Amino acid sequence: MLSFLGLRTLEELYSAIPEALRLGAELELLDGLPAEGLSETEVMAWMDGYARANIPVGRSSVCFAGGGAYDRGAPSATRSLAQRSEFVTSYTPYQPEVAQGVLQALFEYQTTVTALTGLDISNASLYDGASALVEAIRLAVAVTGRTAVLCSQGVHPAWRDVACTALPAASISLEMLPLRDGATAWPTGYGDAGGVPGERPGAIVVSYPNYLGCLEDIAAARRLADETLAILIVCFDPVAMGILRSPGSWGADVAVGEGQPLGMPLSFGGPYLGLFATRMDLARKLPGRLVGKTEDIDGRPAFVMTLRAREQDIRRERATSNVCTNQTLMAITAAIQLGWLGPGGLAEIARRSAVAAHYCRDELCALDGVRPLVGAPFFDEFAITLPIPAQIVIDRMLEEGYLAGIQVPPELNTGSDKGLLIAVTERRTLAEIDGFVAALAKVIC
Amino acid sequence: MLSFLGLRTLEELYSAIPEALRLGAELELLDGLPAEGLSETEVMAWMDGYARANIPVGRSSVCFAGGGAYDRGAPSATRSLAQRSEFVTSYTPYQPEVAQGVLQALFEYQTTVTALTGLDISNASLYDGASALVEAIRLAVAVTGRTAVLCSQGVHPAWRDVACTALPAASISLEMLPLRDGATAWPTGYGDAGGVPGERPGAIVVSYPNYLGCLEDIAAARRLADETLAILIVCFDPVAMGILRSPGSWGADVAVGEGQPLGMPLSFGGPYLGLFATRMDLARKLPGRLVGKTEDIDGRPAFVMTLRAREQDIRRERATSNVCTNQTLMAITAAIQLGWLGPGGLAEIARRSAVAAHYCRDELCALDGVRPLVGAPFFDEFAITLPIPAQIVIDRMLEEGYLAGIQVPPELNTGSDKGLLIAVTERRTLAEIDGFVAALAKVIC
Amino acid sequence: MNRGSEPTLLELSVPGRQAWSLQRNELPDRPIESCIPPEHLADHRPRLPEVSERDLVGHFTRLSHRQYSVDLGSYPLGSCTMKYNPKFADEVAALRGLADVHPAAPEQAIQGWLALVCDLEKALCSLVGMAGATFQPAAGAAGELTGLLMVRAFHAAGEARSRGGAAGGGAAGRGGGSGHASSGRTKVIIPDSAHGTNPASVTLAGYEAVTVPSDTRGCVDLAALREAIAGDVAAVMLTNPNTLGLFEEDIAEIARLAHNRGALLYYDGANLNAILGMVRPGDMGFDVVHLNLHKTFATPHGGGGPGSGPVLVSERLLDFLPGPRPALMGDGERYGWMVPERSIGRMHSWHGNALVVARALAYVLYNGSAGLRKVSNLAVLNANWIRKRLESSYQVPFDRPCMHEVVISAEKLKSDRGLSALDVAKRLLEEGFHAPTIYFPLIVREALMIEPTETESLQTLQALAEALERIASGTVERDAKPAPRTTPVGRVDEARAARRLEITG
Amino acid sequence: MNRGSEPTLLELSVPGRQAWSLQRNELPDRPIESCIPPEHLADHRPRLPEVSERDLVGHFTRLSHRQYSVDLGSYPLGSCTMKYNPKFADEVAALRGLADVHPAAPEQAIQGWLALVCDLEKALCSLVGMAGATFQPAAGAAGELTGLLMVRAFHAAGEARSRGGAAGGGAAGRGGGSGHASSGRTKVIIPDSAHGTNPASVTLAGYEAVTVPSDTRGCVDLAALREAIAGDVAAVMLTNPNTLGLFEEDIAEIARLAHNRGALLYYDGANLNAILGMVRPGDMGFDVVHLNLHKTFATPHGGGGPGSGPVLVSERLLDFLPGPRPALMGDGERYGWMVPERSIGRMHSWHGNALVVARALAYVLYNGSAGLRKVSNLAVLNANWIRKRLESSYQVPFDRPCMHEVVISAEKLKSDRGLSALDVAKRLLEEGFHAPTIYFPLIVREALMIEPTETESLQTLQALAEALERIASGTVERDAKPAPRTTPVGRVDEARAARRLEITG
Ligand SMILES: Cc1ncc(COP(=O)(O)O)c(C=O)c1O
Ligand SMILES: Cc1ncc(COP(=O)(O)O)c(C=O)c1O
Repeated sequence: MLSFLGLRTLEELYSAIPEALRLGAELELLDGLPAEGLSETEVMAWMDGYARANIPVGRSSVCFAGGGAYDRGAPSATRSLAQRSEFVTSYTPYQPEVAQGVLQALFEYQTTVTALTGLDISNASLYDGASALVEAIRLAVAVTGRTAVLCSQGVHPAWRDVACTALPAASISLEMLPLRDGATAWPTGYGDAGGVPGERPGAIVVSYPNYLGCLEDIAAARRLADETLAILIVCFDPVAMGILRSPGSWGADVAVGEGQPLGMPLSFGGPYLGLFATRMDLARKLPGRLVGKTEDIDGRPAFVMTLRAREQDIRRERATSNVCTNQTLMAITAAIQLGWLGPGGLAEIARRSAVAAHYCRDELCALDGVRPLVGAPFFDEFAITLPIPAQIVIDRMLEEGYLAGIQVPPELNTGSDKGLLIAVTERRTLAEIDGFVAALAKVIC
Repeated sequence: MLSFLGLRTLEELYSAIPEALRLGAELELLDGLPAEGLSETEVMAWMDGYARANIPVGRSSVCFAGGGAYDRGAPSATRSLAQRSEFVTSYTPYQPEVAQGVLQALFEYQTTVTALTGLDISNASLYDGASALVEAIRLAVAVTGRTAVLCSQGVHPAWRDVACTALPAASISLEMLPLRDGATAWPTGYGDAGGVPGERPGAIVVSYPNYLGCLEDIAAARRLADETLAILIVCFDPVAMGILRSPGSWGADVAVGEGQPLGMPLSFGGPYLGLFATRMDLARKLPGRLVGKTEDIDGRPAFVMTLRAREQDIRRERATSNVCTNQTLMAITAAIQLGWLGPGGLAEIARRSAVAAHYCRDELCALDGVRPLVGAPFFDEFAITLPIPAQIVIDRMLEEGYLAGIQVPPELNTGSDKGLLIAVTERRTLAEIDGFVAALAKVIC
Repeated sequence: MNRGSEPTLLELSVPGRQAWSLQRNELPDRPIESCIPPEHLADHRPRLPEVSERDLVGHFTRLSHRQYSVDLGSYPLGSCTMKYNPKFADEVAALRGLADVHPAAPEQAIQGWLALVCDLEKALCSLVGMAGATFQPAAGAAGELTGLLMVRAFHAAGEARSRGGAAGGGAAGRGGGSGHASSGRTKVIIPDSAHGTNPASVTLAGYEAVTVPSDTRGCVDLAALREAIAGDVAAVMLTNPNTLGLFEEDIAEIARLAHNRGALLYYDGANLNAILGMVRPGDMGFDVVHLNLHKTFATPHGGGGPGSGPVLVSERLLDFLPGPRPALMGDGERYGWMVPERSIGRMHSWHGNALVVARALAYVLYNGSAGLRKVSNLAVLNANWIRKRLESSYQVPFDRPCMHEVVISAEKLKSDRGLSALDVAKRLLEEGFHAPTIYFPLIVREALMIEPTETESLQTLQALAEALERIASGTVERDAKPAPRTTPVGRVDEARAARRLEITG
Repeated sequence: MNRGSEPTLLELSVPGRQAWSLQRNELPDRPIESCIPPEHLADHRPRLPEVSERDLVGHFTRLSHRQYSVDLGSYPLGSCTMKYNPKFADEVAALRGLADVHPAAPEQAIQGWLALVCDLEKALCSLVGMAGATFQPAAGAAGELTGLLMVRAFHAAGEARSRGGAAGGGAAGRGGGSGHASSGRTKVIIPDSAHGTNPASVTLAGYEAVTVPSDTRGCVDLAALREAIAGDVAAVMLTNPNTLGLFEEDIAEIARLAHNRGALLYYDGANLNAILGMVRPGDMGFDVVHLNLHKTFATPHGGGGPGSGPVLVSERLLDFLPGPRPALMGDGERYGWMVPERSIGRMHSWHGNALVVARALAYVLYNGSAGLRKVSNLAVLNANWIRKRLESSYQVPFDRPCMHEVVISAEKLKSDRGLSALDVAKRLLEEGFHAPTIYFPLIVREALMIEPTETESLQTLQALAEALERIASGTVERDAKPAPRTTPVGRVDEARAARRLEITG
């Protein structure tokens, strides 16, 4: 091939690179890694070394941690279908004629997300819950022209953190509304004495359930949005939608969520799946990819990315979102998983999780020194107050074989470090919960 | 659906079954198994219980056992391709127009087997090494019309056992030729004073390498076959073919082998892969499926099962083999694995195995009380004599983290139980071999 | 599916290209000639493909797109039970604690495997009404031979006993070449509808196959059977439901006839999918049963294997089972190997297709006894639906409810419109379905044998029926290109393949 | 691939059908209303499909047969680096010790993960010449925004410092809304060939995007850049090689210009596949680099993600990295989390697309530094081979060796024969290849951007070139049905999709 190019060495291909910049010596990438690399066997052994230095959930630590990442099941059917190499090794479906597989799967994904949210239109995925929230706020600002955001403190702390990192540069400001006994204290009359001061918000953000697992009064949030003509953004848990009212039914304008519980392993936090749905009249402001159904030249049904004019590659600096690569494979996974569950399965895992969580909280709160952190009704996650710092309990419980939960951020617990957030999914059995309660009783005394 | 059939209950579908025979009560299949079965999660947990009651090779026991089943590597590429559901969930390719995938893969498999064996024609797989041997003997008997078989005792004991189970019913008799210092003692002049008496054999069977790992004098076997006009059957190890002379080059008429080392896990003995190749002039006597290349109606290359008239579904009671379902998926696996290895990779794993085995034997035989069982040259497996019974050593070595090998059958060791058969594959590292030798030194004293 | 064509891997091969890589093993290098005498070393390397991993993956992925499969659609191939197999079985077979176990590992390393096999033995014995099993046979045909060799050993031992000779032990078990001569039983009766492996296995077991015809009901002709059965018959070999998908209603009478004459009754379990939990071969009077785990117990068929053909036997044949077999040891706590006293010997290099056995157990656990019954009920329901639906467009030779499969005939279509069973099959491929089994059983002209299985939905059955009806209303035009025309390749020239044998390349 | 069409899963849905099964959990049952106040309970279930597992598997398997992919063939989509990815990376991502780890587990449970991330950070820093990295961004675009926010925080802190104000701490880090006002730097310069995410990210970071044109060599017009660069420029954002596949030879001068004016140099690493081990962005003068692990570091693209867009920075930006980030603790034995002093904050719900990060590390280990250099060398070689080969049938706008990709033009084909870039692309689909990127970069008319990648063989390149040549020698006939005609669907009506928005169903 070199001779075809009239060259003698591969080096000559790089003649455009100034001599001075070119690397002379071999780079040292990692201790113990030879320059010529490792064989597959050695790579697997090396990577297995990391894997064995972790304590995964399962036999070695029964998972009671949630906080936005849940130990839910996925059947082998979901895994094996989502692993098909046609899905795994294709690019964004720019050529619809050879990408009907991915496109139709995304179309079906969009359909399930609208069903879960009770809204009209879903995009083809965003990175994660946090990025979905950020995009929702951008949309609200673009629609309302107002840059102030009222955000419930019950929204996932990390999502709020991401919003506070990403948005101020675009002159968007966030104001946090505190929780009272687990639910947002909504100002009743906007601009009134009892309400929040100043600028009218472009967006109101609330989580359902919220970070403490509690069920917020979304109707109140809707009323406030109506009063202020703000966009109401509801952060939702897709599994809860098996039994809870949908954001759409509560009047949300935008619903965002974390899709991980729909068939993705915990994965140390990623790849996850940002869920995003909104009203049809906001379609042209939708961030991210959108797949539409159309026809091919012979009139057969066909799918294609549509409303592309919104996107960064066309609108460039005038785009309201920069998303390009999203989480397509996770969206396909979710579509498969929801197909496996169906309405009945989703309702059943939601129901079981709720029942198990309530059982668990009752048992825990029967222990000396343990009590509920807040009184609001909850779905399948709840916070308790411990007699000793939560982190100590978490550490000790790990030795007992349990991932006990997550410390409630002191900002949500009047500065205390003794709050523990516990999630109970449909996978937890009576024996596991009873074992957990017994172990916790042991470590707190 | 029932009403379409004019029925009211599913039971009515079974009206043809005499009442008296019908089952009344629910069957008890297994303790603890509810009649309505288990969920996928529970099934996996139940099956995992068995898995955890085993000690697999790998970290928990470094494998030095062989005896026809080898701890060789397979890359993830082989695994992932062989798991594609189109291969996994299709039937025998009766409809070639929709089975070109399996058919072409089998055609390529046949091609690799002929390359390894140096013979002209391979079938599309048999069950395992033993069944391949049985079919080879049947072929020899059918070709020669003679039912006596001379079989080297160096042939795998289990294969010989299968032959002795399956063949006498068809009036085929086997005579075993003993080993002398690891190699078959071939009678020199047939019917002479020094030779075997009586009936001329229809087949002569020898293994290369043989069960003790030794390299037999195939030329001598060929000479005896020529003298007696017998069919020479050589049992071969496919990996050894990376560097050793092929059965075909030694003049074998039929070559049979165990294909497990070509990408199949140890699998507690199955599914494995029976390799079978022979001369072109014996094609019409070939047992099992055969794929041929042809054309479709438009002249495009196409593959199809051919010479079907040999098979049981057409020839019925006159068929010389009853094989129907074979080990197609394993044959495809082998074709993929050999594609991954290529000639260079196969030669390299053969070379490495041989070098490692010779190093290992030298180190072991430097230990007090350990010596080679036989003196013949060997490939990558060898037998040693221990100062104590092999089974004791095997048991103790397991506790040290090694699968030490297999006890040499006393019939091959003048009745002694102190012979240990050890295989060293390309996967074994210097550290593992040195560890193995040190552990063995410990357990024998 | 992928049209066009795909070169072979050898055609893609380029000298020097390589996919493989091996770990460093740190062993001191040493010339191979110092290990192996030069006369044993090959002077050239085998002609294998040289490709990159990328080319390898591309090649086999493209090949997979030229292959129909159950996961792609309905596969109503009669007698083959091409049902959908739950995916978790793949994960079971991949468990390292099962897959990475050496078959010759000492007993303490394989307690899980031994327990697994014993558990499946127990469950299957309960399901078919037998007393014990061997899992060595790697497929149905191997099971048949194994079962027949046990029949043989049984008769030989009986003969030896009745002659007061030294019964038991290896000699009788092995059923040596002269076994049937001494027992005087030289024949095995099979119906004319039998699967080809049955007569072939009978011959391999050293017996003469005697065929009895079917009667107008599609069942064994009792009169003919009565005539055929005599003191020289070692066994009667049946499948029930038979290969016409019909239940042999006279099975009790057949059993009586056989047993009265000292013959054993052999059950080819390929059709067990029809009767799980409804009726048991043991209760019908069978003495030996082989099962095709790859049919009824949901191992995907792998393009033609691996299978597993365990043989289950009644009490009186227990002693003849192949060995070694796993068993709970005397202490009741530990599993080990044992060899039955009069074992016929080994039928596999190791212990059979163990991973298939594991899959089958997982399937049993998933379904439970009630679930398995439901499997059969739905399989039978689906077949009857198809039968009823196609009554008007095809001929249904036997006018009675079928079991899990139905044989229809294109005989009239052929005479009326020139459409043979083959034409129907090839056109069905165009419609996106796999074809039924055709020209089998041999006793029905232009036979199309349809086994929808329980995993296909009514919608799929409807689509299948519509396709078959559409085809039935067509004709074969003389000059038109024959079907199929939309498949990866068109009608394949099978004659040319046999004429110009090209079997490598 | 599969022609015909496939109903949606909802269309296959039948009320009451079910695939799911759940383990028994033995919990005492309890009405849901006793847990959750009724006003929160939905009065109907979401409209999800109701299908059997068999139907589910059939559906998605058939869909997969309607999808082209790298594993099926060449995918020369420019700017996307659609290389073949070694399969073991899938097994890495499936390791339970990696996949089943909760992101909020305490440090003692995640030592492996923390070490893994730190190790990849080290390797990548060495490879691009940077001092530290964040792995939070989930894709390239997220990396861009992250990098620009750091640029912003850096300038704000510098400004604060230079004004003697209280630098450091969250305030500066967060680069609040008024950040650039205070720093006086309001602009980011990008070339007109930039990828669309670049200007979009610039706007989202609160900057004004200033575009500089390319010169006749296809590189940044230095004169124009000189003019544009002033004290109000926060950064110059480039990719090198640029999106024309050409190396910006004046990069040192560009860096000097930027740095002299106090601006930072941002590197869009989407094209890193060209220069691994040959030249480092850090050595070219870049201050911030984002990488697309899903391009260069061989994560299969998943139909459009997940990706991973780590941002690597030089020493002086280290303090602004998002937090928390993994680090080896003081004792040198244990890993933990730390938040950089002036961190901009979080950019992901957790720690980024961790499993993609693991894949990337496995890829680095597999190749080593020499192997990675070879990757680039072959990528560049392949692109140049294609460039040279197609010189005569297409136009190559810039007559100089390219790097890992080449932009050709169908402009002449269009005027001579009526073949647009789109026509060429669609015809290539018929030939069994994926199409190149078309109409990008925007500055080349009828652009076809071909990135063959290092994993395609000469044979594949030849076949691709032949197909392109065949196409170039054709013409568009007015009335003929437009290409592609052999794909699962024909030319798709994109306008209709936008006109009659149907986005669920
Ligand atoms: C009725 C019947 N008997 C026996 C067999 C043989 O089984 P196998 O193919 O597993 O050898 C089959 C399957 O092909 C069959 O359908
Ligand atoms: C040059 C260039 N920059 C940035 C991006 C954006 O990366 P991502 O799609 O991961 O967000 C891409 C990829 O699409 C690209 O090609």
